[in-house]
Amino acid sequence: MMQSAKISVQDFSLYYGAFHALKKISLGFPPRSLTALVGPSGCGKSTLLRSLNRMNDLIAGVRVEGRVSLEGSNIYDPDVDVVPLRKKVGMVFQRPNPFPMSIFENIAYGPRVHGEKKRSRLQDIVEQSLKSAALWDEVKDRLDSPALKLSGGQQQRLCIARLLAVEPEVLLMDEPCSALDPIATEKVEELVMDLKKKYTIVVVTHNIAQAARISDYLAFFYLGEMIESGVTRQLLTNPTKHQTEDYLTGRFG
Amino acid sequence: MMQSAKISVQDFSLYYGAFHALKKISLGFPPRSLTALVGPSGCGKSTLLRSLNRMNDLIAGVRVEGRVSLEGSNIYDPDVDVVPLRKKVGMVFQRPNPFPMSIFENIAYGPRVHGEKKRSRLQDIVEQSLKSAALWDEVKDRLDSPALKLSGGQQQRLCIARLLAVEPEVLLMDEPCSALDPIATEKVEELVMDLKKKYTIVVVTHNIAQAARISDYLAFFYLGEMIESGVTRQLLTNPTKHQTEDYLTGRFG
Amino acid sequence: MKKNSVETPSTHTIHKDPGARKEKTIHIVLLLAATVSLLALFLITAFVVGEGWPVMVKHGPLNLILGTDWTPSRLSFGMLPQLTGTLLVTLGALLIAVPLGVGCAIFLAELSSEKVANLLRPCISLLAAVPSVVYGFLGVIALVPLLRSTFGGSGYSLLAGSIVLAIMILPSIINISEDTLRALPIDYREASLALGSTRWQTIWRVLLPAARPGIVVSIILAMGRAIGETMAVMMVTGNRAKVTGALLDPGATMAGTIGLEWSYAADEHSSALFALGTFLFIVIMLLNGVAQLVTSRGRVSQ
Amino acid sequence: GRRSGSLTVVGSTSVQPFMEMLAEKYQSENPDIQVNVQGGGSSAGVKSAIDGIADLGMASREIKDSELAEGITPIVIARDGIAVAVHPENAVSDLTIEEIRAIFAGEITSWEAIGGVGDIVVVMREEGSGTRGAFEEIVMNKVETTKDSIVQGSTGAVMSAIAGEPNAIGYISLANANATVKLLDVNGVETTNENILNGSYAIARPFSVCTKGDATGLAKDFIDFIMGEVGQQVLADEGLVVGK
Amino acid sequence: MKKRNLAQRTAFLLIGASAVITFALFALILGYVLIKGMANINWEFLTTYPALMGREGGIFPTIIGTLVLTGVALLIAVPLGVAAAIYLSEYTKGGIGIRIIRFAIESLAGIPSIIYGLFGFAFLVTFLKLGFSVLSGAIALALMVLPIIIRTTEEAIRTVPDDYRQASLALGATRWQTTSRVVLPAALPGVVTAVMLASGRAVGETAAVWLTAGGALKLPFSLHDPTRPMTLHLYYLAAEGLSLERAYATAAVLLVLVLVVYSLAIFFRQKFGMKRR
Ligand SMILES: Nc1ncnc2c1ncn2[C@@H]1O[C@H](COP(=O)(O)OP(=O)(O)OP(=O)(O)O)[C@@H](O)[C@H]1O
Ligand SMILES: Nc1ncnc2c1ncn2[C@@H]1O[C@H](COP(=O)(O)OP(=O)(O)OP(=O)(O)O)[C@@H](O)[C@H]1O
Ligand SMILES: [Mg+2]
Ligand SMILES: [Mg+2]
Repeated sequence: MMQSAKISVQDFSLYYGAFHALKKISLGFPPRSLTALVGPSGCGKSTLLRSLNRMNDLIAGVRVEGRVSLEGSNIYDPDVDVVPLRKKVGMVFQRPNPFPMSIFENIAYGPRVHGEKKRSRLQDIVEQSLKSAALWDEVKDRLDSPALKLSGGQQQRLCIARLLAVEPEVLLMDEPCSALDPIATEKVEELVMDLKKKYTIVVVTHNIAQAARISDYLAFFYLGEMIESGVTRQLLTNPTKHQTEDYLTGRFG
Repeated sequence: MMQSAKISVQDFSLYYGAFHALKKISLGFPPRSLTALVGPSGCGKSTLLRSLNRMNDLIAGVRVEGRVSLEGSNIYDPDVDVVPLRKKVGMVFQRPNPFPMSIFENIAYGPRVHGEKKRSRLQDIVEQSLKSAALWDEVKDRLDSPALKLSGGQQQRLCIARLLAVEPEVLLMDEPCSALDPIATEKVEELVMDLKKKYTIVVVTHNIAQAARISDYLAFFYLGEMIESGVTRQLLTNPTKHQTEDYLTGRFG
Repeated sequence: MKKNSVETPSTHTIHKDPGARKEKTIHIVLLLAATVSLLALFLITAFVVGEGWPVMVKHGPLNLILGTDWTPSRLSFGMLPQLTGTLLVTLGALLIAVPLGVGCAIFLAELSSEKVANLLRPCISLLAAVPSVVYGFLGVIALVPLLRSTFGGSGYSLLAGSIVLAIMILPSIINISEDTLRALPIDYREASLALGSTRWQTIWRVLLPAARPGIVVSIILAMGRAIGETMAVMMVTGNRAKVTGALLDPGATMAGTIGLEWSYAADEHSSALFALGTFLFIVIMLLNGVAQLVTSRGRVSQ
Repeated sequence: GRRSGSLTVVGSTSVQPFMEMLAEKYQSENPDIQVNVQGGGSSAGVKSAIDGIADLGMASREIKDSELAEGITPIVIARDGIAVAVHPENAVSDLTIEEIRAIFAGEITSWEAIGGVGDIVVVMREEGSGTRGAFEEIVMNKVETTKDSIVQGSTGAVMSAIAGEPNAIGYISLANANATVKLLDVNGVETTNENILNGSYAIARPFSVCTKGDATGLAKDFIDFIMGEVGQQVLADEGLVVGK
Repeated sequence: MKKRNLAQRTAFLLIGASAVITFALFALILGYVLIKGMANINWEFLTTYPALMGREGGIFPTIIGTLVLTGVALLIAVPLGVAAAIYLSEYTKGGIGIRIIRFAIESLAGIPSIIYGLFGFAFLVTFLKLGFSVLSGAIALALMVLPIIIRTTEEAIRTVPDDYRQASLALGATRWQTTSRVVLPAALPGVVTAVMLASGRAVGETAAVWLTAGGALKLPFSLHDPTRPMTLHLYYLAAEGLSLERAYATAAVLLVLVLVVYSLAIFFRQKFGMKRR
C-alpha cells in the first residue's frame, strides 16, 4: 500500500512538548480511495490527520520526527511553503465551521485568496463546488444569505464545498459527521462516497459502522501507535492484533 | 403516611414560566425518617425538594399551586417569612458549597446570623455540630484553616454540620453524595443514617442502591408526576406501576 | 431575630417577625443608592441644558449650530467653528489611532506570543491612565515645537490636538479590539488556513470582518472620549474660532472652548458655553446610543 | 481690641497671586483673621460676590453693567499694563498704535510691511478675558480683531506661544512679562509702569475687588488695608501700577 | 505565491511597526516625564509650599489637595456605588426601572469630564452655594467615578458562585445577611479593584475639579475650603509657563501616583481573573 500512496507517513513521531503523541507511525494513503483512522479517544488520530497538512504547526511546542511524503517529497522539508501545501491537502473539521459570511462568499473565499478575481469565474466555481458537494439544489436561491443560517448538515457540506473550490488533491476529514444528526450524516456519507472516486480521502471517525460503510482502508490506533492497517473488510473481520479485536468488540473505547 | 407527616405536599403544581414542572403532587414526609426521591433526570425531584423550603422563590417566573404544610401551616401563605422557614427546613446541595471562610466560621455562620454573639456558646455549637456530623475528630485541630482545603467528602459533611448548627427540623438533601468518591459517600451515608433518628430527612438520589440502603420511604417521579410512593423495601420489591418497574430494572433513566 | 432563638428553636414560627422590617429598610436604602445615578444624570442634564437654555431660545439652536461667527463680546455665538474643529480633531485622531490601535490589537491577539502579550497589555492600560493634563503638557513642550519645525506655521494646530487625542484613545481601541479578536472561535482560523490561505489573508479576510462589530464599538467609544476631551486639546490646538478644513490650521473644539473661556464668561457668554456643553452632551449620548446598538446587534448575530 | 473672623475672596486668577500676597501681609498684622483666596475667574468672582458666596470678588476686567445692576460695588486696587510682545529675535521694536491695530485686525499680515521678515502670526487671549477686553477697547477702537489668530488661555500661554514662534505678536500682562519675549514700544513710548502712571502709555487694565453693596466690617477693613500705604506698596513691588 | 508572501510580509511589518510605535510612545512618554521630572524631585519639593504662584518652592499643598479631593470623592462614591451594585446584582431580577438605571449609569460613564465641571459649577458651586471647595470638587469627582465603581463591583459580585448564596439562604439567613457576610467578602478583591480604578481616575482628573474646587494654593482645612490638586497645578505651571522644571517634577509625581494606583488595580484584576475594561 505504501508504494502507490498519494501521501504517506514514514517513521513519523510527534511530540506535544514532552508528551509523545505519535510514535513512529508508518502508513500510506492510496489515491482515489478513502482511508479511515479509528481508535479510542486520545490515541492520536486527529494529531496524525493534522500532521498531513501541517496544521499542527499552529500549536506551540510541537516537534516532529520522520517524514510525510506528498507525491514523493517531504512536506516537512525546511523549504516547503505550507500555504500551497494546505491548498493541495485540504481539511474538514469536526464542528462545521463556515465563515460568518454569505454562502457565496464562503465558497469564493478560497479561490479569491488564491488570486481569482473574475466574478464570472467565481460564480462558476461556486456553482460547481456546491454541486459536487450535493448542496446546490438546496441553496441555489439564497447564495447571499448568511452561511451560519444553514442547518448543521448543510453547513458541513458547505465546508466540503468550500474545500473543493480550491481544487485540493487530498481531503482530510476529522469526524466530519459527529456533530450531525442521522439524516445529515447520511447525506455527508453519500457525498464522501462520491468524492472518493476523484480524491484521496482520509477520515477520522469514532464510528466503526461508519468506517465499515465508507472506507476502503482502515488503520487502527492505540495510545499513539498504529496497531494495524489494511483493507477495511479484512481488518474488520480478521483483526490480527488483540487490541484491535478488543476495540472492535466494544471492550473499550 | 400523610396524617403523621412533619411536612407534606398537597396537590402541588409548579410552573417554570409556561413549563409545567410538577404536576399535582401529593406526598407526606414522616418525622424521624428518611424519604428518598428517585426518578430519571429532569423528572422534577430537585424542583420538589426546593419547593419544601421555598428556595424556588429565587428563580424568576416560578409559579406554584396547591399547598405545602409544615406542621399544619401552609408555607406558601402570603404572611409567611421565608427566613425562619428556611432555618427550620434546611438544605444540603449536590456540590459541597462551604463558604470561603475557616471551618469554624462556616459552622458559626448560621448561629451568628440568627443572633448568637457569645463566643463560648458559638464554640459549643461548632463542636456539637461537627460531632453530630462525624467530622469533629478529623478537623478539631484546624478549625481556623480554610474550609475549602478539606476533601470533597469532608466538605459535604461540613455543610451538613453547618446546617445542624442552626437546629433545623427538616433536612433536605439534593444528591448529597453524587460529587463524592465511594469512601466519602459511605461516611456521609453513615451520618445520614444516624441523623434520621432525630430529623425528618428528604434525600434526592439517582442511585437506587443508595436509596435502598438509607431510606425508609421512597417516592418515584416521572415527567413531573409522582408515580408511586411507599415504604422503600415494598416499593423496590413490588412496584405497582410499570414506569417504576422499567426504571428500577434499568430500562431507562 | 430574637437572641435566644438559637437555644429554643421551637418558639420559632415561620411567620413574619420584626426582623423583616430591617430587611425592608435595607432594600430601600440600596434602591436609593441605585437611583443616585439616575438622579445625577437628570440633574446634570437639567442644569447644563437649563443654563444654556436662554441663549438657545434667543438665537435658536439651528442658528447657533450653523453660525460661523463666534464673537461673544458682540453676542455672536456661531458654533460652527467649534463643531468643525471638534469633528476634524476627532477625525484626525481616529485616522491615526484606528490603524495603529487595530494593528496593535492584531499583533497582540494573533502574532505575538502569549508571554509578550501579557507583558505588553498592562503597559497599554497604563497608557490609558496617564492624566490628560500630562498629555497636554507634553503636547505643548514637545509636540507643538516638533510640528512647527516640521510643517511650519505656529505648531498650534488641530493636528497637534489629533495626535494627543490619538495617543489618549489608543488604549481603548486596542483593548476592545483585542478582546473581540480573541473571542473569535479558533475554527475560523483553522478553516481558513486549511484552505491554503496565508495568516495575513486569514486575518484580513476572515478575522477582521468577523470582529468588525467589536472594533466598531471600540472606535465609537474612543470617539466619545476624543470629542469630550478638554484640557489636552485646549492646550495645543490654538483655539482659533474659525471654520477650517485643514488639520494644520489652528482651531477650536467645543470642549476646549468651554474650558478656555469659562473663567471669564459672564451672562449670555456663559449661557452660550452651557449651550455648547449641551450640544456636546447630545453628541456624546448619540454616540453611546449607537455603540450600545452595535453591541446588542453584534451579540444577536453571533 | 483685636479683630477676628474670616474672609473669602474669590475670582480672577490674574489677581489671585497678588491678593494672596496681600492676604499674607494682612494676616501677619491681624493674626486672628483668616483670608481665603480662591481662583475661579473674574466672572465667577463677581457672581460669587453677588450670590454672597464670597465676601470679596476679584476681577481683572471691567465690571459689566449687568453686574453693576445686581448691586456690585467695584474698587480698582491697581492697574496692570498690557504690553505688546514679539519674539526676542524680531527686528521690529517699535510700532504705532495704528500699526498694532492693523495687525490685530488682520489688515497687515506680513512683517515686511513694517520692517521685519515673514508672515505675522497673531496670538490673542480668549474672548471675555480682561486683558483682551482692555486691549480691544484701548487699541482696537471698535475695529474687529482678526479671527486668524492663535488663542491662548493665559498670559503665560501667550508668552510661550510667542517665545516659540519668531513671527508671532501678542499682548500680555506687563506684571507677568518675562525675558522670553520682547516688549514693543508703542508710538515710541516704552512699556513701563512709570509711563503708564504718567499717562504716556495708555494700555492697561484695572484690577478690582468688588462687594455686594458697600463694603462693611472685615471686608471694608481689608479693602482699606489694600488701598492703604502697605497694601499699595505690596502691589507696586509686584510690578503693578498703583496710584491714580 | 511570491506576491502573496510579499503581501503578508508587508502587512506583518506594518502591524509590527504599529505595535512598536505604540510601545515606543508608551516608553517615551513615561521615560521622558519621569527622567526630566525626577531630576527636580526632592524631599523639599514634596514638602514645601509653592512660592510666587509656583515659580519657586514645592508642591506640598497640591499633593494634599489631590489626596483630599480623591479621598472625599471616594468616601462619597464607594458606599453609593457599592450599594448600587449590590442592588442591581442581588436585589432585582430586571424590569423597566432597572433598565433605566442601567442606562443612566452607562450614560454617566460616557459624559465628558468638562460637563461634570460645568454641572458642578452651576449646581454645586452656585445653586447649592457650596462655593469653590473641596466638597464641590469631590462631589463632581464622585459622580464621575460612580459608574466605574458600580460596573466593576457588579462584575465582581457576579463572579461570586451562586452556591454561596444558596447555602446561606438555606441556613435561614436573610438576603442582607447573605449579601453582607458572604457575597461581599467574596467579592472584596473586585471592590478593591473598583476603588483603585476610581481613585486613579480621580487623581488624574483636571477639567471637573478646575471648575469646582477653586484652585487656591492653600491647605484645605475644611470641606468648604478651596484646594488645588496636582493636575490643576500642573496645568497652571504649563499654561502660564511659570517653571518648566517644576512642571516636569509635578507631572512626574502625578504620573507616579496614578501609575501606582492603576498598577494595583491591574494587579488585582489579573490576580482575581476579572475581565479587562
Ligand atoms: N495541543 C495539545 N497539547 C498537548 N497535548 C495534546 C494537544 N492536542 C492533543 N494532545 C494530546 O495528544 C493525544 C492525542 O490527541 P488527539 O487529539 O490526536 O486524539 P484523538 O485520537 O483525536 O482523540 P479524540 O477521538 O478524542 O478526538 C491526547 O492524549 C491529547 O491529550
Ligand atoms: N430554572 C428553571 N427554569 C426552567 N426550567 C427549569 C428550571 N429548573 C429546572 N427546570 C426544568 O424542570 C424540570 C425538572 O427539573 P429538576 O431539576 O427538578 O429535575 P431533577 O429531577 O432534579 O433532574 P436531575 O436528576 O437531572 O437533577 C426539567 O425539565 C428542567 O429542565
Ligand atoms: Mg480527535
Ligand atoms: Mg436535580
